Amino acid sequence: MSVEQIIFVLTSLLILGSAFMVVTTRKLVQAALWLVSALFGVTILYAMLQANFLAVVQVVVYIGAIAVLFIFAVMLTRKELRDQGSQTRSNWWIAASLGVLVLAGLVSLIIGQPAFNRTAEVIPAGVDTLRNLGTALVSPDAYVLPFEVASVLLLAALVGAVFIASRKGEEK
Amino acid sequence: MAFLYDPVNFIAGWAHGILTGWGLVDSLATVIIYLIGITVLIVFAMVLDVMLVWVERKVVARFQDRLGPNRIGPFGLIQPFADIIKMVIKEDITPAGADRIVYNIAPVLAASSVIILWAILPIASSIYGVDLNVGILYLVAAGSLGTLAIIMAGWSSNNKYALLGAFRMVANMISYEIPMVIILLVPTILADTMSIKGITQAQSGVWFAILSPLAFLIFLISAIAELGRSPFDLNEAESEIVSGFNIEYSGMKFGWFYAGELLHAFTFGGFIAILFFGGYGGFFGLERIGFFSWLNNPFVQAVVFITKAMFGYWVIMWIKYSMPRIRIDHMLAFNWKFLTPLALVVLVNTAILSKVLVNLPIWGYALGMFFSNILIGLITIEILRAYGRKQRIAEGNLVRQVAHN
Amino acid sequence: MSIPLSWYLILAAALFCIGLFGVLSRKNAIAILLGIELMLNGVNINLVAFWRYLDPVRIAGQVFAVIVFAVAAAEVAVGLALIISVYRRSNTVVADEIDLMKW
Amino acid sequence: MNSESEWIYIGLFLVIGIIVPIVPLVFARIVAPRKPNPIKQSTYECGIETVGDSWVQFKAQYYVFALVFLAFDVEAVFLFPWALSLKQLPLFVVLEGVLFISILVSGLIFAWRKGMMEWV
Repeated sequence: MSVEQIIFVLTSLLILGSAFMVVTTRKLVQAALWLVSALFGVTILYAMLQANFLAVVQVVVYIGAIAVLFIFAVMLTRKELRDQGSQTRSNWWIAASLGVLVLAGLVSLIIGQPAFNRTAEVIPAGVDTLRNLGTALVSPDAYVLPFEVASVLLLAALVGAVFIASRKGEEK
Repeated sequence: MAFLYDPVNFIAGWAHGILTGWGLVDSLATVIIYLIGITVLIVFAMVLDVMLVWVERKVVARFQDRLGPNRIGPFGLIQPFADIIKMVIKEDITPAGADRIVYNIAPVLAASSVIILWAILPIASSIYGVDLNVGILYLVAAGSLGTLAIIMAGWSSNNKYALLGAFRMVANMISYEIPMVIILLVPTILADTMSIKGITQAQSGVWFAILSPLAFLIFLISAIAELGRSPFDLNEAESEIVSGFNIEYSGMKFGWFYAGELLHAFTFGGFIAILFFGGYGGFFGLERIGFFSWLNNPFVQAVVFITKAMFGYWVIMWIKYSMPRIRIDHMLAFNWKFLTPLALVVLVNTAILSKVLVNLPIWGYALGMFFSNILIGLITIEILRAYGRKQRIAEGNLVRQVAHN
Repeated sequence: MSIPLSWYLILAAALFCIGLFGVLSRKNAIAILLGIELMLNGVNINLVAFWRYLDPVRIAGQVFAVIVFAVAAAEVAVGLALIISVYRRSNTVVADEIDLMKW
Repeated sequence: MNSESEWIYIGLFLVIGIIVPIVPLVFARIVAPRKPNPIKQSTYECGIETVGDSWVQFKAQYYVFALVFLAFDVEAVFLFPWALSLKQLPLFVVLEGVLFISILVSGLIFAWRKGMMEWV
């Protein structure tokens, strides 16, 4: 195995191990911290895939904002914090077998496709993916519509969530 | 004399030659050189950090009309080392009921989140770790890790004050991250790059602090808030929640929170210098004149950079020791109702003007940028004055009513 | 780049399935949202891997991934706000006990 | 340096940046005395006996601010590619960005008007 493959395997173990802890840990704050560790592993993958922008954005948005929001939410619903009882449903084995089935299906699909065995070619010199991303997001013949719609989506989420979360919304 | 003009690459090339001469593979030799370079850089940062303890204590003493440490060594210079020895040999107490793993990770993460900033800090044109093309966002990302460290410390200590302090701190840090990220877009637009070194080079003609003084002020304020220093030190608030998130930490673990904060403050002084004052360069084009070409020497640049960073650090200290603590509702209102809208206005102004003025000569461009900022500042002050007057009139009416009854 | 594309795809599939298991098996509504985050990350790994391996010059995969970030943020914001609101009304975050829509 | 070796450098920096803070902690563990007792390890509350556990109920207002933060954080991240493309593309690209910002600012104004940006 080359060094790159070893790094990949270690990162995968980090991601999958943390992800497993996320779905099984009893204490929710710890589950959120395990999520952070899994997300950090995904950051390493983005760096390996040379998606520089996404790698840092993963840390800024997921670890810096979404994980913090999760921890806040856990703290605000404090009664469950000390829940020592089982955190999983009684029929968790159905979920587990479904997960394994889906995984088996996907893996057999991926392995069956010889096209997926390819390795990546080097990004041609002179291609600035960062600048390409910027241009693609705003030029009208590319993705300007998703760009603007994303802001509308965030607005809707902001308004809706602020309304729900505030006490005033509750009194009605 | 290649060493005098490009010391890092000179030494790296020399070491690479030796290592490959021993029969090492090329890539392995590179990695070893990286490791050595990184270790040297971090050790330099740590030694600087130790000295910052002394600087901080001396400066605060002067602000409070005291002498500061002056017993151990000349001018008390050995004092920080004595502090370190004391912290290391102190008993390290883990409170009962603490989440041990998270409790131990938190101080390490707090220190690392600062140390990794040095990877992108260009000390001179040829002395820097790495010139990442997303450098500015890397700065924000490291700040996110710092936020996480504080949550972890506050949560795992199993202490009411600690959790309260952590919550306040996080509310503070995440709030002020918004104007900071928005204002970081201004240097990005002006330099047309997100790499830290590119931003430094873009200021060889004119500093961004001149092109956009408002952006500099907003960045300074949000940087202080991000550091959690007074007037935004709600996380510690010794008089209310007795040191906040690090209340249960003792010995070297506390030491890392303390040292991390000092190094963070200095590093932010450095980033203020880089983003708005030309970093290691920024001599207004002077270095291109033959007589002043010695300004391009990396050693001169390093001295210039450290001086600018120290000045930024001193301004942060100056504010810290002159201001009382701000109340949490004022802190949040100041951010969301004043700083964030102002940052957005400055951003839109910069974006439009950089497009409109681009064909003007450099002095026209600079003057246009500068006066547009002054104009925005004046309008802001005028709006604040009108608001304050309204507020005072309302209060006066209230007082009159009460007196009448 | 000596890693075959299929490695990334299998990792993404595994992450997706762990997330799916979390969503289906957890009682706590916040934990269910944690599972959804894992699933979204699995999807994102796929998108970025396909971008890098199939078409690194055109940027569609990365744009998609960025949009997924926005969607994930919106989803978390609204989802957690709903959970907190429900918790305030009925003092529970157990998904099975949240039956406001039931008669 | 190409992108790959940049990230290798950052990765190595991260590893050493984590090791360096751990070294004094390990050293302290060896040198420092350790005589724990229940009083010493009890939760510090200015000398008063601790009542209840540390999970005090927090204001829901913290969550509202975290929410607004999340929306603006994602927005700012979207704006970075936009800022990089300004120089090459025509003026209306700036206006796209301004539209993007103003849509989100209307959300801020909504929250402000509804009185949800007040701490009390």
